[in-house]
Amino acid sequence: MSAIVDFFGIAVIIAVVKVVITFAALLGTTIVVVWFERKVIADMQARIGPSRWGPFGLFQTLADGIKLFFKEDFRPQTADKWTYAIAPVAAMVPALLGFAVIPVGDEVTFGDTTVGLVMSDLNVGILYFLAMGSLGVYGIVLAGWASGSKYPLLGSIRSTAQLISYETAMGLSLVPIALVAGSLSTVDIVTAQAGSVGRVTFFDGIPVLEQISAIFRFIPNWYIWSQWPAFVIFFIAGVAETNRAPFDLPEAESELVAGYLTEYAGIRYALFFLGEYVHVVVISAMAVTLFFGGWDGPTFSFLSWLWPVIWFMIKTVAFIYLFIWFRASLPRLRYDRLMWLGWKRLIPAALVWIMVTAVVNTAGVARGVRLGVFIGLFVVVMIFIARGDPRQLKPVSPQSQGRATRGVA
Amino acid sequence: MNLAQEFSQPEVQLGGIAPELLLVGVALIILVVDASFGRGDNRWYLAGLSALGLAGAAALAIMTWGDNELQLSNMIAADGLAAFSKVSLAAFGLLTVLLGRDYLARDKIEESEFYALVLFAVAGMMLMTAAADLIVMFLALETFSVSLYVLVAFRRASLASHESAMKYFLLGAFSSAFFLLGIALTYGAIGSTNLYGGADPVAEPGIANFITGTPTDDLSLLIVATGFLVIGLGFKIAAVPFHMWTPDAYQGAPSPITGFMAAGTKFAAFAALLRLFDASLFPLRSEWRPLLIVLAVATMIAGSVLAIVQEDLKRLLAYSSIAHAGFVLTGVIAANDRGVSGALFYLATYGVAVLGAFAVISLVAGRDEERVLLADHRGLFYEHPLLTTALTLFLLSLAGVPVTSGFVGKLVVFGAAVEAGYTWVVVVGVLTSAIAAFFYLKVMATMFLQERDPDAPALPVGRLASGVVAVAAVATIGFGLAWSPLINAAESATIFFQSPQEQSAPIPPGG
Amino acid sequence: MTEVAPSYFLVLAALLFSIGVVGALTRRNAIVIFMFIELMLNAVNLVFVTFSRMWGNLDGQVLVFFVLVVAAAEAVVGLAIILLITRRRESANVDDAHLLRW
Amino acid sequence: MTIGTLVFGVAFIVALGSAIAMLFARNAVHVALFLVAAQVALALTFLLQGAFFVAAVQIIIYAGAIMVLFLFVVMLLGVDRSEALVEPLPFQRPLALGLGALLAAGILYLAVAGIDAASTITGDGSGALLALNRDPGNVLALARVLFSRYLLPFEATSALLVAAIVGVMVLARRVGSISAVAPRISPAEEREVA
Amino acid sequence: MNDLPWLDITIFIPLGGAILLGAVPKDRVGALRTGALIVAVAAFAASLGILAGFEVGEAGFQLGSSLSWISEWGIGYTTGVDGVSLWIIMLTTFLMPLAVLASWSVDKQLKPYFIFLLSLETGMLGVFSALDLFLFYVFWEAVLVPMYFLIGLWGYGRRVYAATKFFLYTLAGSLFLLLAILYLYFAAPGEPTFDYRSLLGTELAFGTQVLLFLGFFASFAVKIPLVPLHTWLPDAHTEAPTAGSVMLAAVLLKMGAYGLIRFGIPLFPDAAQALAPLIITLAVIGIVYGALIAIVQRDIKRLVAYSSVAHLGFVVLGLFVGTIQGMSGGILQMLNHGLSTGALFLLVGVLYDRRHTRLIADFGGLAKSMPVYAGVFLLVALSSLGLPGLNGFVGEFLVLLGTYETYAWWVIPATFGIVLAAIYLLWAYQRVFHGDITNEANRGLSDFNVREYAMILPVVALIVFIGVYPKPFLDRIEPSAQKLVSQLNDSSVLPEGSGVAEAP
Repeated sequence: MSAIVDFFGIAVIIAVVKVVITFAALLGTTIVVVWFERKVIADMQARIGPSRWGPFGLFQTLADGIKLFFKEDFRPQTADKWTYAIAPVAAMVPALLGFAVIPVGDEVTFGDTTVGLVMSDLNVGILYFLAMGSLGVYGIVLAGWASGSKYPLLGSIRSTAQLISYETAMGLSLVPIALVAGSLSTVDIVTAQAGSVGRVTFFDGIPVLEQISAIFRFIPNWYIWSQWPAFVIFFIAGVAETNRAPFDLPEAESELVAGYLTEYAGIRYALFFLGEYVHVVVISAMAVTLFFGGWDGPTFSFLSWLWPVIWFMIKTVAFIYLFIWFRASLPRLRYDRLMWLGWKRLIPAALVWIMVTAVVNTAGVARGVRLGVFIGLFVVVMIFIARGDPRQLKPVSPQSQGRATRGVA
Repeated sequence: MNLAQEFSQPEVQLGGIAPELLLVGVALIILVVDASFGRGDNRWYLAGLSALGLAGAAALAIMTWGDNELQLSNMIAADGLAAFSKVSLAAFGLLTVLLGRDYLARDKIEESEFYALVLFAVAGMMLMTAAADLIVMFLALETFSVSLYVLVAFRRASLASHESAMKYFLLGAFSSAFFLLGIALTYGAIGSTNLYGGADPVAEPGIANFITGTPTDDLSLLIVATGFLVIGLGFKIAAVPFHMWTPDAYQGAPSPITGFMAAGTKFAAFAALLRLFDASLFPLRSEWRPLLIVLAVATMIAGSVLAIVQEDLKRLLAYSSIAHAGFVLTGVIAANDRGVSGALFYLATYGVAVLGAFAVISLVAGRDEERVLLADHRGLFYEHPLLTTALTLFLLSLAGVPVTSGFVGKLVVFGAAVEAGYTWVVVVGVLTSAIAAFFYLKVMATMFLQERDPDAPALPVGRLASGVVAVAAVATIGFGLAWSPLINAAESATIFFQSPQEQSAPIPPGG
Repeated sequence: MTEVAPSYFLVLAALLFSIGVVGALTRRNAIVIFMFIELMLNAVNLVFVTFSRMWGNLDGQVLVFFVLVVAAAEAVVGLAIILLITRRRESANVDDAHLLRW
Repeated sequence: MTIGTLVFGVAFIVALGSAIAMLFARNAVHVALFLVAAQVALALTFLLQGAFFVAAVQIIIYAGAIMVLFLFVVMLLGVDRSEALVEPLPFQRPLALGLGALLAAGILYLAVAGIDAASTITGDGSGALLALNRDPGNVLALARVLFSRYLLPFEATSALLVAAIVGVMVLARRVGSISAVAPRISPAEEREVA
Repeated sequence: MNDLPWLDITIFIPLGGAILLGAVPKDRVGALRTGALIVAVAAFAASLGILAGFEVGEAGFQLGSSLSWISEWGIGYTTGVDGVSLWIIMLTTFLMPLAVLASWSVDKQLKPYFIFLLSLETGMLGVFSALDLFLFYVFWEAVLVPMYFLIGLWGYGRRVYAATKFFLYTLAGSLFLLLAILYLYFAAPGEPTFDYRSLLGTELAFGTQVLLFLGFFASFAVKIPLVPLHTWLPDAHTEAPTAGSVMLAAVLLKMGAYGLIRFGIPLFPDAAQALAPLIITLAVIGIVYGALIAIVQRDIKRLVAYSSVAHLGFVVLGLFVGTIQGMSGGILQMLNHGLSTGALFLLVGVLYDRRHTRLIADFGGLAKSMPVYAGVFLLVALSSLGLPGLNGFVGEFLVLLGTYETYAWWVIPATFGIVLAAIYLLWAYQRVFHGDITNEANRGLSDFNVREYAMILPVVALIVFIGVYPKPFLDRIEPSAQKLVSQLNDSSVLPEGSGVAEAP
């Protein structure tokens, strides 16, 4: 053992241990999440849901997994052999890797070694997360193309366009966070959210607002308060990136059979399935980290290192619940509406919001001006977001079709 | 944590890039105006707006005349070279816009983006001429290249236009990669990409190049980098063997854009070449001169010889533009004041002449450019004596016959090369000029000495286009007779080029 | 940082660049040619990063950033042109683009 | 043999292998995939040399956006699933290979020679870069350089991008809908047909 | 009266007239013709001012003017006239009205025709009077364009081919001229200038001199034309319209010889001396070769064209033998050739107007239908072959005399050339004019009309006058010739030991 420690150094050993534990936990969580989703949806639809295997049907997912694992491997004749095989892995791995920069808790000290409860505190953490998100596209794109049949291809073309569009919005929505936190490191961002709203100096010196702001002293200083538009954009884009309802067009079963999944079965299908749920967990965890203070929460002296983890998990589960809730209640978007939302609403809104944040946080600009800009742009953004699609208001006549499509084409 | 507290803001002087800023601004205004107002039939105001913007940019460039400093963290040179180039480029842009207006109206092509892209391209070219850092040079190059890729494909009904855009694009991107490698190796050699080594050339004229700031004598990596930079810029100036894109791109592009490419791209790339070699790398001239000489000789010969067999007038002028790149290169090789000012003069007058020529060609070509073959110009003289005379004038200028500006340009660059001791290069230049005269003559012979095809449709001659032709013709003759103003202006562009000691001493042959 | 000497990185970059050149010259599909050009740009990026490490300044990394922007801009325009032509020709093969010959 | 060397070895093999595989892959999609692999491997080499920001951006922009765009176009076209490797110009391929080999040899030599030249100047600047990466951190240090010295190039990219966007808008517009000119065959094309 | 700058006025009258003609509507044929004639005559009248103002016995340049044009480059508008150029200028202005008269038969595109013709005159006059090398080059090239169009647009048969050939030959040559001028410009010490008189004393290494001389020579030899650079000439002369042929033969060919006299010899005397044997050889070859080829021609115009090659050989021979007789004879022979060959082309033009053919075989017995024409033709032919008492004799005799002093053996083939000239001219005369009328089409041909008389008589008069009384001409030529010969002979640097070209 010590020889190994000598060779690699203690840091490497700790890293390996962290990787193993995190991924094991993540996979375990995912399995639970699948069960969780079925249960919650069943509940919302006044059904019972899985109930045969284990307590509350908890082992149902495991059973499904075993079934899929032993199912006959199947590959269509027209499929592109290697790409077809790589695609599920390509879908799964980036999703898993994305979790590497998410801090699940504060530091833990063993003897003289201090270990942060994050796999890797990269100073480009947010960018890493985005990078993994953008690599996640490949799984779907390749799956659709490699299957060698129409519906999967259509699904993956849809998916490509969708993911590129919403990735942009997501990236832009994270810029204000980096601006206010002054760092791209997720740990720094969580640390910056410690304390309470009272520490936000924005209203200082403004007579009435300063008193009112005192009321918020007990509310944690999470970015959700000051950055909620960014959160809205981030979360919508996140849902779109996971290809889940209401953005599940790539696998829209009523239009494309099962989209890029049509030709997949058995263990390969399981990998896609798993990847999607891992993605859900990662997006939820990221939302928690960036906007809801991460592990931040009241701690107690008993097992003090564990409390942050528990807070983190609770918050994450809340978001997973939100995902499931969406799926249960929202109808699927039409494809042009999807593009419209992404390009004409989310991206402009995100851009405006970056400007707002930048102005508000610039030193040297008079506070009155900053406040004015803040309120003014806020109103603009609200009106902007609230406006519907103008094209819906007027009926499209055959003559004006050429003009009307110009905007999209 | 507030970033601004630890961050020293750079000093922002906008004087040097004011023309570019204005052009980009006008381009954006055009796009907004286009998007906001309906799509009327007669949208003269877009052309007017761009013309105003270009004129304004020229005015702003003239206002910086006499400045001689590096601005914006040494990224931009506000000097004579930049000012001269910007005024010339604005003039090219102006002619292109006016010509384009008639062209687009005739071919019924949607136009607003045309003007915006031309403005972007001019802005990019201007920035390239002013770039004092390789990365600025590269970004500027890409800005105008990207605009031109699209402009080449602007004849949307024509497959040939698209094909030429594709070839232009692929080879352009290919050459960019080489240029980038050159930048990377330069950075590796000297730790920076700045052409002036970050030094203030006005305060210390002796170190107005980036080599002297280098703490080493081993410049081998820099020399290699130079080679790659030459490849990259060689594509843009269409020097042999990097010329393959030129005929295709010139042939397929809309004629106004072809003229603009011939005039503007060449000017911008050569201005960069002059700044790079005759200023920054001047101390290394014995290393790069052989390279450029080989390039120049090959370019002159290949351009002239290949042009002879062309049947398509646009293609013919494309090869002729290759040959001209070789002629200008002799000025670069000379690497003296006269060479630099001569090259600038050459490029400015060549640009005007070639724009005029393509103006006539676009008029003769008719709708969808159906008549661009040499044979389509048979007996043109008897139908349109004035147009034909103008085209003859441009061709004579390109051939370098006295009393036209082209002659003066050749005289000056050849003279500079003789002065620098490269007479044999000039001998090649003279021989190839004679070869080149043959195909210009062929065109003239076709227009004057053959019978008009009775089936040829009548040419509607637009007012703006004929104005462009007239202006170009007057300029071609005018600068051929009284060239001192222009050449003096070009000479003021050489301030940045040499340290005072080198200016006084004659340069020994062979560097 | 790593103990691997910079020259190894430069060797890798050189090989990649050369492969890019060869590919761009030998392949016939426009999109594939373009991809090899992208490979060349990537190799240049590696050169920048390596020299940045050698000089101990960040200029090289900043330059990579600019290269990326340029690559993106070129990619959209280039792909649009290729798309345009391929939709009419039903082929992205460069040799099929033969209207222009000297 | 350390972790760094190991990672470099992997990156080297993957990058080079993918690049070579690109040369021989017939299918455009496969070429793209190999390119993605090479790019990811290159991102690793960036990381090894302390360029964290650039590594991340390399993956986001190149692998995540540009290459997806390539794939998108290949899929959208749906033609040329596999490229004919028959050479219309028989001499071109060996010529290109020879040229490439020459270039490779040249650059290789230079890379090694250049290293010597440069390392006599400053030695390995890794130390300075490490210090920068530690304080104030790679991203912050990069931002300072970018927004001070490279402010103008940074702003120039905006012009470049707008030009590209406008260009793509133009190119993407349908031929028939706006232009009254019906697509017709030009004289040059007619000759070609005949 | 005499303080007016007659030279510059003469140069620019035709150009001004051409511009004025541009304003005349193109269907006013009569106005165009008369206008052109008036302009040409006005130029001739102005040139008489030069003749009047010219001081006899003065070797230097006279009547010139000097203006700064592009001062930064040392380029000026400098003109002047001396014994060499005086008679060629006079010849030009004298022949131009006749050329206009010969153009009456031109029927298409009359306006551009006269514009080109008149601007051609300005170019030629400029060439002969420019004393600034840059200005000289500008005029030199400016001659090219109108001539190109005159041949190409209004010529006969293979006119496009002929015009292109003419243009390319001349341009290729003149580019070397430009190169040499540039080199000289930079090589000359002191303030850079293109001024001929300032450059005159420039000391150059022998090798450089040779190279520069060859540069000048390349251009001039094409124009003269010396064998083997003559191949453009028969085509251009044959296909050109009558006025074009006249101007080509009478004036344009002189530009080459004039260039040698004015620039080649004085600027590079050592090189000229060293290369003289070579050039003389070429000249003699030209004399014999031109004459031999002329004999076998079937086309009268082509025959005359080849005779030009032979005659210009005489001129060059005279210039380079290095004696005063040779030099004066050469210069006078330039004038003579201009008159006699010009007259021959005018005459052939008259014939062509009537019969639209130039083939000797198509004629025969013309003396019966056109007796006056036949007589004039004979006179001119005799002048051309150098019959004593006519102008040709004076020049050729002086040349042979001069040659005998220095290159005695070369007199033999040169004399042989004269004999051959007699053969081809008289044989052609015999075939065309003597005997019976073999072709019925020739029977009803009319003799000269008034216009044609006006056109041919002045030339005939001058031919006879020079033959009888050459003194006024030689008086004005000799001082300059003397100066030239001394320059050629008293060269300071000897060829030995400095054979390697050196960069400046």
